[in-house]
Order: sequence, then C-alpha cells, then structure tokens
Amino acid sequence: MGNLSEEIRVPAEMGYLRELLAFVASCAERSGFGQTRLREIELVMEEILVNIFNYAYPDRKGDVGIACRSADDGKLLVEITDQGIPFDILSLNDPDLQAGIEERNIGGLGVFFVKQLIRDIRYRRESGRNILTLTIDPTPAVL
Amino acid sequence: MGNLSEEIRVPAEMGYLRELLAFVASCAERSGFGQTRLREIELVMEEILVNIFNYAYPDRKGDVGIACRSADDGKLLVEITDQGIPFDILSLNDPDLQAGIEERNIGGLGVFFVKQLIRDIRYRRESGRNILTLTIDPTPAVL
Amino acid sequence: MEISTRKEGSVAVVSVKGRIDAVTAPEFEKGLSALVADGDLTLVLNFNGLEYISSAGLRSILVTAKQLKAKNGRMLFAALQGPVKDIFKISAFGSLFKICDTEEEALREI
Amino acid sequence: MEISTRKEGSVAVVSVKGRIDAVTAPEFEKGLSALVADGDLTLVLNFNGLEYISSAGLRSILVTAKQLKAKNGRMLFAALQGPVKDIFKISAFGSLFKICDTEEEALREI
Ligand SMILES: Nc1ncnc2c1ncn2[C@@H]1O[C@H](COP(=O)(O)OP(=O)(O)O)[C@@H](O)[C@H]1O
Ligand SMILES: Nc1ncnc2c1ncn2[C@@H]1O[C@H](COP(=O)(O)OP(=O)(O)O)[C@@H](O)[C@H]1O
Repeated sequence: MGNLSEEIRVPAEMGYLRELLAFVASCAERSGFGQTRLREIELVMEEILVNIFNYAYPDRKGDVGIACRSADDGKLLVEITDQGIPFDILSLNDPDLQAGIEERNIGGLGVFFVKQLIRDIRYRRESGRNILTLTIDPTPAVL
Repeated sequence: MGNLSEEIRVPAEMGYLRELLAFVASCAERSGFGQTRLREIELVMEEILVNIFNYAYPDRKGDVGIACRSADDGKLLVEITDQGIPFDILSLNDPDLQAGIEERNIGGLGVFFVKQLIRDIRYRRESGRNILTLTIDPTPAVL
Repeated sequence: MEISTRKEGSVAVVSVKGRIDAVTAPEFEKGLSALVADGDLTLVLNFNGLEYISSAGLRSILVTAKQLKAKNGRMLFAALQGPVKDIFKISAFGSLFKICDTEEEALREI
Repeated sequence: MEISTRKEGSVAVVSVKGRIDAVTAPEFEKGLSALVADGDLTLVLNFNGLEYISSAGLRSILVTAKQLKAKNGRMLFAALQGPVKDIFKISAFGSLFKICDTEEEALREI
C-alpha cells in the first residue's frame, strides 16, 4: 500500500479482536466516517477477522495484518492479509434465508453480512497470502 | 522479529500518538505488566515517538513502526523503527540537573527519562532505518 | 455483555445488555442452552439493552432455536434497538421468529 | 486536560486536571504565558488533579519559569500526585521550585 498508510499485524487469535477493531475504527474516524457506517465497518471487520482466527490456520499458529489508507472520494481502503489456507470470500454462496428453523444452516451469515455491507470487495492470493481488499464507501449500507 | 509478534505502522504525526500508546499498552498488559510499569512505559513511548514526529523527518513525511514481542523472564521487547535522519538516543549527554532556572536547558529531558526508566536500550542503523530496541523489565524503575 | 433471566409464569424472560460478539457469544449460548436443558420451552429475549450483535450471536440463537424446535418449544424477541433490528432484517430472522416491540407484547403473544 | 485559573490576592492559582502530554502541552503553555504577559508575577500550580505529565509539560514549565525569572516573578507547585511527583524528582525540579503538599501551604509560603 502507499506510503502514508497505517498497518497493524498481530497473532490471529481471538484475544486480539478488540484491538484490531479499535485500530480500524480509528482509521475510519480519521477518514471522517459517521457513527452508523463505523458500526457497519465494525461488524464487517469482526466477521472477517473471526473467520481468520477460526479457519485460516487449521494446524498451526499464524498472523493477520490490516492496512488502511484513504482513497479517492472520501473512501477508505482496508486490506486484510493472512498466510492461511487459500480462501476467497467471494466464492461462497449466500445462505438460504427462506429456510425454516430446522433446515436453516447455522453458519454462513458472517460472510453474507460482509457482502451486504461492502460493495467493493477484491480477493487475491499472492506469494502464499490471502489478500482481501475492501474499498469502503462512507455512506451507510443498511444499518 | 519473531513470528508471533505484534506490529503497527502509521504516519509519524502527532495525531497518531494516542493510538500508538494504546497499542504498546495492550502489548504490555498482555505480558502481565502492572499499572506502575505501564505508566512508565507510556511515558517512555511518548518521549521516543514525539521526538520521531518532531525531528526524524525534517523535510518530508514518513512513517514510524512499533513491534512488540514477549521475551525471556517476562520481559517485553519493543522495537521502534523509522526511516528518518540517523539518530542514536544513546549518544546524547544527560541534561545538567544542577543548573538554575536561567541556565537550565529547556530540552533534553525526554531522552533522559527514557534512559532513566529503561535499562536495556540498543540502537542500530540498518538499510536507511533507525531501529531502537527496548528490552523492558516488568519491574518499575522509579515511578 | 450482561444476561439476566427471570420467570413470568412458564415463560423464561432473558434480558441481554451490551454486546454479543464472537468473544461473548459462547457465554450467551451457554445461558440459553442451560434454560432449554432445564425444561424451559418458551423463551422471550428482551434485547432492549443490546447494542451490538454479530453473526456469532445469531449462530447461538439458531442453535438454541433448533434445540427448542425439537422439543416443540419457541423463542420470541422483544425491544430490538436500531443496529440489532437491522441485523435481524438482513438475516430474515423475522420469518423465523416473532419479533415484538416490547416485552409486554411478547408475553401477550404466548 | 482542563485548566482553571483564579486569583488569591496578587497570586494566580492555576489548577490543572488530566494529562499534560505533547498533545495538550501547547495549550498549557499558552495559558501560563498569557498570565505572565498580563503581569501576573506569582503563579501557584495546583496539580492535585494531574494524572500524567511528560517532558513536553516540563518544557512548558521551564519556558514559563524563565519568563517569570526575567521579571523577578516565581512559580510554586502544590499537591503533586504519585506519578507526577516522581517525574519532578527525576528532573530535579525540587531544586528549581518550591513544591508544597497543599495549595494552602503554597499560599502561606508567599
Ligand atoms: N478465512 C477463512 N479461511 C478458510 N475458510 C473460511 C474463512 N472464512 C470463512 N471460511 C469458511 O466459510 C464459511 C462461512 O463463513 P461465515 O459466513 O462467517 O459463517 P460461519 O463462520 O458461521 O460458518 C465458514 O464456515 C468456513 O468454512
Ligand atoms: N528521532 C530523532 N531524530 C533526530 N533528532 C532527535 C530525535 N530525538 C531526539 N532528537 C534530538 O535530541 C534532542 C533531545 O531530545 P529530548 O530529550 O526529547 O528533548 P527535547 O525534544 O525537549 O529537546 C532533541 O532536541 C533533538 O535535537
């Protein structure tokens, strides 16, 4: 990412969740995002990070990195990086929201929220890393 | 630094001070440091960081990075990195604490505090970077 | 997160304050499962003090709902606040559960 | 940081709450310099509510002390709390300034 970006890298463990959320919140605040959009970003980041904690490193420990940078039109670019197993969030199907309680899958809502709240998501796998780039509009989506 | 360290990198500007202090505080808390030592570490980090904001990049913008890692004997290793002008904190003389108000230099206390509160400080210049490594004992020094 | 439970006749009213996120969801789920295991078949969740819920919390709700369903029990929700209401909406939880404006309304529904 | 100033006869009593760090020190220094510029020659700094001070704050104090010295004025300190007291100690500020346990004692000193 560009020169004046902000970055953080910590072990991919639940104990670091709040610290990482605070980091992204202060990036977004600095970009002038409003309370409603900050709440949406918090949710999106929790969903992505908790998935990395839970699934990215099935048989070893590893790190997760976040980089933030201001982009054009008051947008915020957030890049999440891990060295876990290859996983493209965009490859998942949306959950079946019509299903009743017995049929309904208990998983799948996390990634769905991310896609509902952020329009511009890009994924790439590069030298052993998953790199997820969110280009976040300051306008709230639904929350 | 080792694999399971924590890192942050942000623009070297005063607006990031509180965020950087919070980052180091949570590393030190996670290492089990007590309140008194946490306060000392906060002071030390403020002094080092504010100097980087004020002096490291006299004619351009730049970044500052902090990495934390647990070391032996419950110690915490903190590495502060910038790409500013070469500066070795250890090269400065202590201020003259005997001087009266008129003679006394208004500067020089920041680096002095750092040296008083942290016993093990190492400096190196490496591929255009100042790298300052503090090995921080959990035992309070004076505060 | 703070959970408190009281009985209103045969109904267990569970009030949750604060945040249900991936850190607190396990405790939330344990609380609900304990009620179901103790034989409670009707749960009213009062979310008046709930500021935040993520998919981890919805997952706990679905797990409990499935346990209740297997015993012919049910779950109702009351007093959802703005952000939580929106999360329920995008998750289409309204088609799975009765969602009431107030706890009183939920208790009358039973 | 919060600063409040009142006069006790010819003495300006400045009470500071919170933190004097590199972010807030400029405001602190401006407040002190304004008093000196207005002709106040005796300042009592009540640090009872001060939790934290870094070298940026001590720098502001030294700047003001030099301005006062040039006008034959002086600065006294009162009610330093633990961490601030220790910072004053390692900076040997006790040899530059009268440091009192309470504001009353400082006012009696003058
Ligand atoms: N970072 C990741 N690495 C590998 N697999 C992942 C990752 N994130 C999500 N997944 C997979 O995608 C599924 C859906 O994730 P999500 O929508 O968050 O629901 P949940 O985690 O509740 O199952 C997960 O169950 C998991 O199999
Ligand atoms: N990162 C740095 N790069 C260059 N020079 C520095 C740096 N940090 C400190 N200095 C120099 O060391 C001096 C002493 O610093 P310090 O003890 O913090 O006192 P002060 O900043 O109040 O002068 C500074 O005035 C500056 O000239």
